[in-house]
Amino acid sequence: MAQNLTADQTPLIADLSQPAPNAALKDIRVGVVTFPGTLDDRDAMRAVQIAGGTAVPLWYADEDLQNVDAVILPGGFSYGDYLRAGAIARFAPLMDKIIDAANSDAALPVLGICNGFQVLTESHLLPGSMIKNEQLKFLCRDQALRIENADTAWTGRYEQGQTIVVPLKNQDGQYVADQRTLDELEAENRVAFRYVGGNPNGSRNDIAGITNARGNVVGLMPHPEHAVEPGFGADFSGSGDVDMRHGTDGLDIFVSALERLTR
Amino acid sequence: MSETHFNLDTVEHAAATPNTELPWAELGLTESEFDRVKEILGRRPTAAELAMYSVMWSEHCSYKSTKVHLRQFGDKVTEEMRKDLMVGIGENAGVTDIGDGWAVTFKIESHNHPSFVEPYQGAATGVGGIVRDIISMGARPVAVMDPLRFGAIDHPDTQRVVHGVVAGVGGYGNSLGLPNIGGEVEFDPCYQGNPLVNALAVGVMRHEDIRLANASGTGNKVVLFGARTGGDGIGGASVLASESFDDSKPSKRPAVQVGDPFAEKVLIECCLELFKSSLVEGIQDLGAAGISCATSELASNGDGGMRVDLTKVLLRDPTLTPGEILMSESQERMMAVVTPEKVEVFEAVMAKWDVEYSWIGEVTDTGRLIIDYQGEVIVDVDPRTVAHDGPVYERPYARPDSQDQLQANHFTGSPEDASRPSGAELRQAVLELMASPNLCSKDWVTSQYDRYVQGNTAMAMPDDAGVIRVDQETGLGVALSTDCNGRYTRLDPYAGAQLALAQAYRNVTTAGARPAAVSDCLNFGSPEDPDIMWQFAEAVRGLSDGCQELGVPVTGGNVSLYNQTGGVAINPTPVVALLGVLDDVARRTPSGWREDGQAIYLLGETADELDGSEWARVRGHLGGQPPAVDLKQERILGDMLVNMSRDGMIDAAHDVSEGGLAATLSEMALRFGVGARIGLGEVADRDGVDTFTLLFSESQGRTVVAVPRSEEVRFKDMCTVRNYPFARIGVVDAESGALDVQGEFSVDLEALREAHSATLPKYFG
Amino acid sequence: MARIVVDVMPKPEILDPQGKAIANELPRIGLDGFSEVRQGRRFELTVDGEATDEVLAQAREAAEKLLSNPVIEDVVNVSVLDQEN
Amino acid sequence: MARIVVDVMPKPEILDPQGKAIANELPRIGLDGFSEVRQGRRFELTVDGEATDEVLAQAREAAEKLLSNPVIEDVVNVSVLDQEN
Ligand SMILES: Nc1ncnc2c1ncn2[C@@H]1O[C@H](COP(=O)(O)OP(=O)(O)O)[C@@H](O)[C@H]1O
Ligand SMILES: [Mg+2]
Repeated sequence: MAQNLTADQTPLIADLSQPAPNAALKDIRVGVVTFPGTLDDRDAMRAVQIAGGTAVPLWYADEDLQNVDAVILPGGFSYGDYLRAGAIARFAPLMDKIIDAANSDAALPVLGICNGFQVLTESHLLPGSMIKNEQLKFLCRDQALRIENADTAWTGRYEQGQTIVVPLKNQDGQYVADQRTLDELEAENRVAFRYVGGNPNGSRNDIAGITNARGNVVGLMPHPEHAVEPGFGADFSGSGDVDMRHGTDGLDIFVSALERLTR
Repeated sequence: MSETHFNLDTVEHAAATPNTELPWAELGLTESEFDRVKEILGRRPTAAELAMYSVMWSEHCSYKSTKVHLRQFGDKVTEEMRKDLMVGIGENAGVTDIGDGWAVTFKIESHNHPSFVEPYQGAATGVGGIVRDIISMGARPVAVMDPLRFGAIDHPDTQRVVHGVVAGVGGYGNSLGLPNIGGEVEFDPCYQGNPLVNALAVGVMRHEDIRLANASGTGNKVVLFGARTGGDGIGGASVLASESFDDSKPSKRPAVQVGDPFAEKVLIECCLELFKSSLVEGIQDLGAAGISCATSELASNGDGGMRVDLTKVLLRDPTLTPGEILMSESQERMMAVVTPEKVEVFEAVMAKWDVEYSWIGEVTDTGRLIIDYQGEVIVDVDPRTVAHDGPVYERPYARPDSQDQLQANHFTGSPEDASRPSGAELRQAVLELMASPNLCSKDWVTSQYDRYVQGNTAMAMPDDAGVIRVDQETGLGVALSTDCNGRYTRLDPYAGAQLALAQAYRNVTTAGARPAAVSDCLNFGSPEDPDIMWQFAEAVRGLSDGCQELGVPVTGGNVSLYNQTGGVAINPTPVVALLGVLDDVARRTPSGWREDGQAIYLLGETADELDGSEWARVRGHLGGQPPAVDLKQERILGDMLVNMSRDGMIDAAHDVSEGGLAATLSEMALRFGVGARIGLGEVADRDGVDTFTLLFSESQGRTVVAVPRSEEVRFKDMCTVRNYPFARIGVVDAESGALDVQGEFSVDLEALREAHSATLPKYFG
Repeated sequence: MARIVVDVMPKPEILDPQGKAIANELPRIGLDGFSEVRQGRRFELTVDGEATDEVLAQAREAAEKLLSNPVIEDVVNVSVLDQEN
Repeated sequence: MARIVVDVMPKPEILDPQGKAIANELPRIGLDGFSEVRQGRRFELTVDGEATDEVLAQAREAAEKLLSNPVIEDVVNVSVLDQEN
């Protein structure tokens, strides 16, 4: 039996006909991991394609990273988030490979979005953890973020201090860490994204996303993959433009990694 | 478990012991129904057979009180309506052809009672159940919606229900990765003990992927997969205790079903993989009546019979009796028919997704459904008699005398209508209305739902319809709206049902979509009450006539009866879900204006129609006649809106419904936070009404649109050609930050938004 | 100061998806000694004074009324955890 | 058959939004005796045989590796709940 989810398994993803912004990016292979209960995997693959790269579906139970150049752990509710978000997914065989590759000299770029971020903290690739939102409810809204570190593998295309708007949607999104860790993150400029215009969930220091020291592993609670396509993105954008679902501020996250890898 | 645990009531034993007392009454059968079972079988039923007949012949599964009326949905289908209908009423969900080889299936269902008992789980499993219906058609589910109705907003119990239901809908739908693209929230004391939790799911597939629930092909294997079977939904101490042989007390059976959305998400992906590799011949979800329903329907729809060994069913609770196994409503289960040569591949898919399964039987050519347990035959029936030939009742119905009195009690001139605001007072009136529980922003609810997942949501709340892209290459997609105004239906069930249909039709066309199909969820009180039965009969007649008039078929739905507490029924609430098609979802029309200087037009005319209105509700009045509905006009309006959207003549459109023009203008301004200057004098003169009436009357057939300057000529031409009333009532004013009704009042958007959005957080935190 | 502990578990006959997910995972990380797992909640309530009978009665009431959902859960324990003088 | 209980609580220095919400709600239903509430998790692990030392060691490992996240939680108890012979 096929071990991988294939992109054509879903009737909803057709080939994207738009020409890629940069043809060289097409050769970059970005793996997107599916755990049982992952939800935004197809969306993350679509984002990679729209950014111009090649998306490679990866199945959690495999042990082969298929020579991908970068990995995305997408959002969702792996294993229902029943124990703690990301707690069970981190034991997947593929996670060992990803952890090794991320820590290797090659420094595989890894992006964890939402549940993927939670998997990264449970795996100790990133410090801290996520607890229930302050208001104890699932929250879905367009969220403004400030790019605090434009030097990571996933943020190179942004300007330092730039504001972007991407959808936020989660239940356990409150970032917590002990004071020493927080101080360290701040001192080392490892807070990559910060909530602006109101902290949606009580996260310490308004933290929306962080990076590891080398800048290859990034975790982000909001969903850049849902702000990549005009007509299906956020209602707002960081530049202040308003047009229904035309916000595509998240696209540069994916282009950043692809461009970094072509260098 | 020892083999002697149960006093197995076998078919042989039943034949030999005709006089055994059976708990048919406790199981909800009437004496004549029980006699009919005996007549069909030619003997008394076994305990297991009794369990099957009793659940399958229940109102919920057999539609015994409503069948005679629901027939009209089929009878009134014209050639035009049949054109795109691929699967109609009777299957798990109807299927509509939307072109390019794509098909869409959608259905709406109720989970009212369980959601009152345990709001979170009731709502969650409601979503889970309707999604399984969609999967069982062979489709990938792509969105959900949730029309909800609660008791009075300030009643002490409402908070419990609202919190639980909203968290449950979100908890389950969000975890499945299904965007929530719309619904309704209404508060009314009539729903205090009977909240309505309706759930809709929509799925898409290629034409060739349609699957049906039938068991064909002698020798094919029957498999049950997904969650294990527990005592869920059997309730209390089981009345099937008589099955139990030992003298230990029957174990507790949980009446409450607990949902496992993770299991269902895995089940969805697993089923889609089965479909993709064509591994199943027939498939059926397990919902109400569990295995009883799945086996009898599969067998009844197939060409032969079925033999099942109940001992093979994987159990969560090993103490279940065979009758209980047949009745259990454990969630997240599916049953499928697989050819022998595909068994191995089927098992590999199960292994990949870690889904438990057991082969429980096979398709036979006997025409009988035979169920074994521990080597003995405990069920031997003609499956049709269980699944399809249940009792049918022609319940008496009659228009209650009190209806005349109700209809004579008009708002205009009533004590509640003592003082009508005018001029500057209208500002406060608008703020009050927009802050009222039923017109306030539903953001507190909808922000708990994921509307982004899957990346195909082109429009969702707070716009008029949810819009989902189906084909990424062409932009082909669907729009959906669910609507009902139970107050209108209370005043006149025939007209009320048509008003619900008209509103859904208007919402979908306002979004720019061509109407294609209807699903409905008919929530009513007790069918044994002739007054209620009359409401039901009238509503079905109204809806079926209306669908014929508008040329859209009803493809499926659900009936929920006995929604009453202490003998008082809810307002009749026939929720209508309308599906429309957009050739390119990029053309959908948002409900708010954005561009400075665009002209604002009102389509349609306004009469003094305040009976049943939101204004009357805020004033505490319900009586009179609902607004007049003219479906011919609605059809013209809808057709114009679809064409205008396609040809780029309008940039924004929002229909006029509850709350009247006041609500429409307020919502359009708030959508993107852009103000407008409005002048109502001319229209008021044209229609012969005062400003108050123009703002708050709920006359039908109206929509407000924003027209780019360059399109005004074409726009007016189209209205003129179709002879549809239109009037220019204002202009978008981006600078002002206010809704300025000139010569009357002005309200800045800040204050309007504050009033509109504060209500739900105030009550619910 | 004293602390009272309240333990709440899903009723035995009620499906516990959480427990099920954990039970499935344990053998995968090499811990195969368990046949079933149920997940419930533990509350620790702090009182400023002593854990008197009255306080315990309050805790019991809290357990029934707020901390558990009697439709699907049982309060399996209300007791004094520790006491400081 | 035996059951082992594992109790996990949020670390004292970590904010506990659920506990806080409960602490706020208690006085509203007339229960004002408590100054703080913390919400944690209780797991009941069933073993088919006896609760041997080895089984307890497995439970302790499960508690540390899977049932708790050391960054935010403490395992406050692993013990035998009951034993049937
Ligand atoms: N329970 C709900 N779930 C999802 N969306 C909802 C719900 N209730 C209301 N909405 C959305 O909020 C918006 C306003 O609702 P409503 O006033 O009922 O719309 P309309 O009058 O156009 O039918 C719509 O987009 C509707 O779909
Ligand atoms: Mg509308």
